[in-house]
Amino acid sequence: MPEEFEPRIVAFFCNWCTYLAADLAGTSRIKYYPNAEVVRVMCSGRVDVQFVLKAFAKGADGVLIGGCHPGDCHYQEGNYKALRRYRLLRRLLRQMGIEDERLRLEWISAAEGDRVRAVINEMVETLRKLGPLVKSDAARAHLLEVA
Amino acid sequence: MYSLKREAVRTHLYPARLPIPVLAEEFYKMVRQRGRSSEFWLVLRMALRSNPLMLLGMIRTGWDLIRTRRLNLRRERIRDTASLLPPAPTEVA
Amino acid sequence: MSEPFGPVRIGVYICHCGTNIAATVDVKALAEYADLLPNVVLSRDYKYMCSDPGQDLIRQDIRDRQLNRVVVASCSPHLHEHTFRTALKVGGLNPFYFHMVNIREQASWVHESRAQATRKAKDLVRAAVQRVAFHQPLERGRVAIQPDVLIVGGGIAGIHAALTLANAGKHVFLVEREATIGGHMAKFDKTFPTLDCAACILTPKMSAVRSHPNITLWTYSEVTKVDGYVGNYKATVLRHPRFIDESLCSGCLECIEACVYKQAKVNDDFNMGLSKRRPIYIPFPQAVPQVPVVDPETCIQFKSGKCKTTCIAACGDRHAINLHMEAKEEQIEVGTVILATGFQTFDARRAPYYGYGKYPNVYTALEVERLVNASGPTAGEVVLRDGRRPKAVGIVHCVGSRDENTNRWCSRVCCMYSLKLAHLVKEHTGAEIFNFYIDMRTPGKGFEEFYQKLLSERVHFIRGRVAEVTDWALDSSEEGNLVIRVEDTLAGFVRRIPVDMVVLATGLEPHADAPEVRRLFNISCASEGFFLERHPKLAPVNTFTDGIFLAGCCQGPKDIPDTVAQAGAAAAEALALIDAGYVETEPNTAHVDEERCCGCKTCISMCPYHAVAFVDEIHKSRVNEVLCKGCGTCVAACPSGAIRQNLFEDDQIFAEIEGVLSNA
Amino acid sequence: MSSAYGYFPGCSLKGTGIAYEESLLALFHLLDLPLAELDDWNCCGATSYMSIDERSAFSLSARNLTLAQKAGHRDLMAPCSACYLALRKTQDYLQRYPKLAAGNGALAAIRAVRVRHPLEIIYSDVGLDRIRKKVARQWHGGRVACYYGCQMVRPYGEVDCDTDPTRMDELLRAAGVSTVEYPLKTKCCGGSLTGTTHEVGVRLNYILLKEAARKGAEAIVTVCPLCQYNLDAYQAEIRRSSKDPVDLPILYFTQILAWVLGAEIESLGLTRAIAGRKRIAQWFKPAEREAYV
Repeated sequence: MPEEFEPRIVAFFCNWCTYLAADLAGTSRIKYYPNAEVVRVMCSGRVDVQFVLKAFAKGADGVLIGGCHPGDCHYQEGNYKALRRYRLLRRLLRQMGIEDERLRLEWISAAEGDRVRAVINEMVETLRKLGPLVKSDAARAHLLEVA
Repeated sequence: MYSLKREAVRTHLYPARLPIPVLAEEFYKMVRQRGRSSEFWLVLRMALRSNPLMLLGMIRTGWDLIRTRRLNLRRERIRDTASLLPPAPTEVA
Repeated sequence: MSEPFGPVRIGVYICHCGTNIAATVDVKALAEYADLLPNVVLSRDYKYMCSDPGQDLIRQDIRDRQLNRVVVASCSPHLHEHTFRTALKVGGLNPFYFHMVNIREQASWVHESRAQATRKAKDLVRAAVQRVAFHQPLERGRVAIQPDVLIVGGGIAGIHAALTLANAGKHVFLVEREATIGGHMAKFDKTFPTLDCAACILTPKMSAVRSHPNITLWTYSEVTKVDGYVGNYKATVLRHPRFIDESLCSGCLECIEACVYKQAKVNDDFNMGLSKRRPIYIPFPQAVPQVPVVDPETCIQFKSGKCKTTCIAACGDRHAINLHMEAKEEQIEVGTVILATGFQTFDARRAPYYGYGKYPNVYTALEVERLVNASGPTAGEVVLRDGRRPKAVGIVHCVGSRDENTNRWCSRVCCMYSLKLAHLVKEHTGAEIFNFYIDMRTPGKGFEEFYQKLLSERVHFIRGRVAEVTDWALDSSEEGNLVIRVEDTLAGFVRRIPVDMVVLATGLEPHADAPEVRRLFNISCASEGFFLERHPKLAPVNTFTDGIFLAGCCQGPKDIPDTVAQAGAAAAEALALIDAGYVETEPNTAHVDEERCCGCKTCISMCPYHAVAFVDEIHKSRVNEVLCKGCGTCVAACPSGAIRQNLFEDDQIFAEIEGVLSNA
Repeated sequence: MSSAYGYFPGCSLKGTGIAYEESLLALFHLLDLPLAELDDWNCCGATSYMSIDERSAFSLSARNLTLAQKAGHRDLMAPCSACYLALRKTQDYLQRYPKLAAGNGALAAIRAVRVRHPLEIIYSDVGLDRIRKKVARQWHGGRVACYYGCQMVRPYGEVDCDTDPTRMDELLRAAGVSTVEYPLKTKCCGGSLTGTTHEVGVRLNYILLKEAARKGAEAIVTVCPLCQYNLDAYQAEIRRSSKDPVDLPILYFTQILAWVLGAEIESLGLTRAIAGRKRIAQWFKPAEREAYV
């Protein structure tokens, strides 16, 4: 059996909730798949559509956006803005033939270290089934010009 | 809990004449073969195999049950006994 | 501090963090790898980068090797970003030419395979190296600190913090939800392990609060709205009507005597419902302020309007009673906030197998605190609800603590207060006392000694979690008693112990409305619901929101000494901010590149702080950097890429994204 | 999708527990709740099977769940506490360890079918109010102790609170029957111990009966054929060994409810009781002039 495909995930975590949750996972020594690389932003609202497209264009098989739970945003409503943008993005990606599962938005509070593990592991396994994004070269090419 | 009991039954790790494992085994056989258990026959087989004297103590209860028409002497079974066998073993923790 | 000329010269530093990182990440390989990356002029690994020699490395290399960018791969930026930025500054480099890589919390501690953890660390370092090349020099802004302090919660924590700050000459607004300050401590009779009377040590501090010129005390009040940021918080306090004017009332309490209710009929919350009060009442004799409250739920005048209002008559020409008083809102501006909102005790009804609420003689510990209290409902007489004196008392530990089905944490105080109650009840009644415990936890000055003392007092200790409290009697000896069924894990069998009184040592848990309070002050909760401190060891009273501090049990269960210590610490942290006079702010604000702004106004609606305004003259948006909190939402929304965010510039993040992926 | 509740009688309801089946059918008929007995259902495996071969024990219940799904039932009702637990447990384990289900394709069924107990069905799907409205006979009997046993409430606590169940009490009170506070309501009846290690089993039942009497109950109401059998069958023996003159009717909650809602006395299998027959005769005779409420 060939070696299992290891997806690459770019994770945009907000500074106040999800990034802290990831730190908590660390201090609690919770183990999870090493496939997600975290890019810290102050707020999930900072995650630009282009960030996501760029990530896919540059070889990510999945993108994870982590923000505070609704009502808990450190900046009051940045996470709602993120949610709106996420919905648009999904449509856009579908048109490019990129499966929904490849983009994920999760609310993870500073207390939910274990949820970081759950979400990342889950996503990695889904993506393993889905296989690499590159398989659709068309999409990649298209992405490159958009991003 | 059950794993302990199973182990005890498997390795006969229990006092002689203890009816509990016998009941379990008889029950297992009966259900495995016929798909249903029939209380009367089950108790009978258990008693005979472990300690027939038990039956004496059971006479009164038995009579009560007959009296109240609660003792079903039919040996129940299901039609599709073939479907009882467990699926092809898969490695299970 | 001027932008160094010439090409980008990056120094990369890999921290071992002892073995915390080195054990899982191959730091040598990582350093060698980093050395080969573009623009990297040197790459080192060192045992503890955050230590002085570690920081010196950076300072020297900046000088000797003309570094103009620095990357440190170590722990979370939340822990040491500031440390290293300062190091750059001291080394003569703009502190924002720095980027930190988190290879501890987010690599070495969360992955098992050395190979994988190292690979991930390489990706992250590569990303940082590419990112930092785009960094710009930035200056920190300064915000003046408003010297006044808001303290929420008037328990022992809030009281102590308030007095500390007030004595340091700062003005304190102390806001308490109940009609009096004092909190839970005011309900206690004695305190462990010294057995000195709680009232004797608390009430003087309470009256000190009342009389202190620097303290504005608002009881019966709640904070309903908080805006602003460190140094400049604007809070709205809702003052519920107590229907008695504090400025006019002399605290003679004659109105209470005069109430038309000759018999008190209302459950007295302060006495845990073990006694009754009138609709006009004062929680307890030493309450601060010494001003009664009218409870509109039960006052006849409010219900029917047909009361003789003898209370008003009794008050006479003071006219302190005003039954038409209305809720009032106060607006205050403070620089810092201390949250001391305390805890609630576990509701014993959530453990039905212990029979609370079903069997009258099952009590909670707090109820028994009132029973043994000399100023309590029975004046210190420990009697059952039917008036009998208990002959055998069972104290069940860990009710709502260390329990998968209710609360998993240890409430820290129950073992000790159970010992205290055991001692007091035995002293008052001479009854046989049985303690049922999982483990005895007596870590504290004089605690273990107190435990030994109890053992010598012939109090019984049975190690085992109680299965149930029942009135099921197996034989005549148990008739009419409560039976405690428990596995005695030391004797190794199940016991049935008949008693006539059961005390449930209920645990401590976060207030039911802790989540709302948390949102109000924009801080986080830990998984069990207590407020989250910035760092469990190094910043135990700080929160992730600057200028907001924690004291007492709202941060986690603790006893009185720890609470007071923490309250002092919180006060000190606040003082440090106030006396510095200003805070430096992160320069991660947004700004508009007016060349590119097309005036579409998309950004305006994005900003919850109204920091982005539209300038009609030039038909372009402009960011007010004082109001901007630096979330970057407007930046992400701007269709023409005209808004940019310091420290999170698009090209910086793009570089980071490419960086993590470029070996794909 | 069939709107009827899938009905899994289990072996006991065809034998010693037949009165349970009779009264259950009567009650569901009165409440217009359609029942469809599962065709060719097999034994749930109970606890004994579990203790020989766990995996095939699961496959037994899995078969029943699959039958239920094939018949298009959303709910599968198991009146016997042991059956209920065996089915529910299988469902739970197969969901948690899908490997177990591999091969017999039961997973789909596991997800599609809800395993339920009649007590909870009547409490949730019918509700106290409709019971109150439907009351047709005044209860002339005495106060009863509601006995829930262990397997129905533990560990899942879905039929009722796992430590302090009250739904049977609520239902009976709604039907005008007064119940006593019974601290042993979730203690074990001994299960098969009365047949295997007789003395142990009987002692458990002695304690249950004695405490019920002490609490002023004149009958015990059960939700499980084995509980009913154990409490019912050995009272004479207990009278002999202990000096206590226990003689309590042991009823099924379905018998009382169906009676109060106006069922024909013949349909309740009351003559199948062993203990307390006199009292049963007094309680369950249609009063001269039926008091309609």
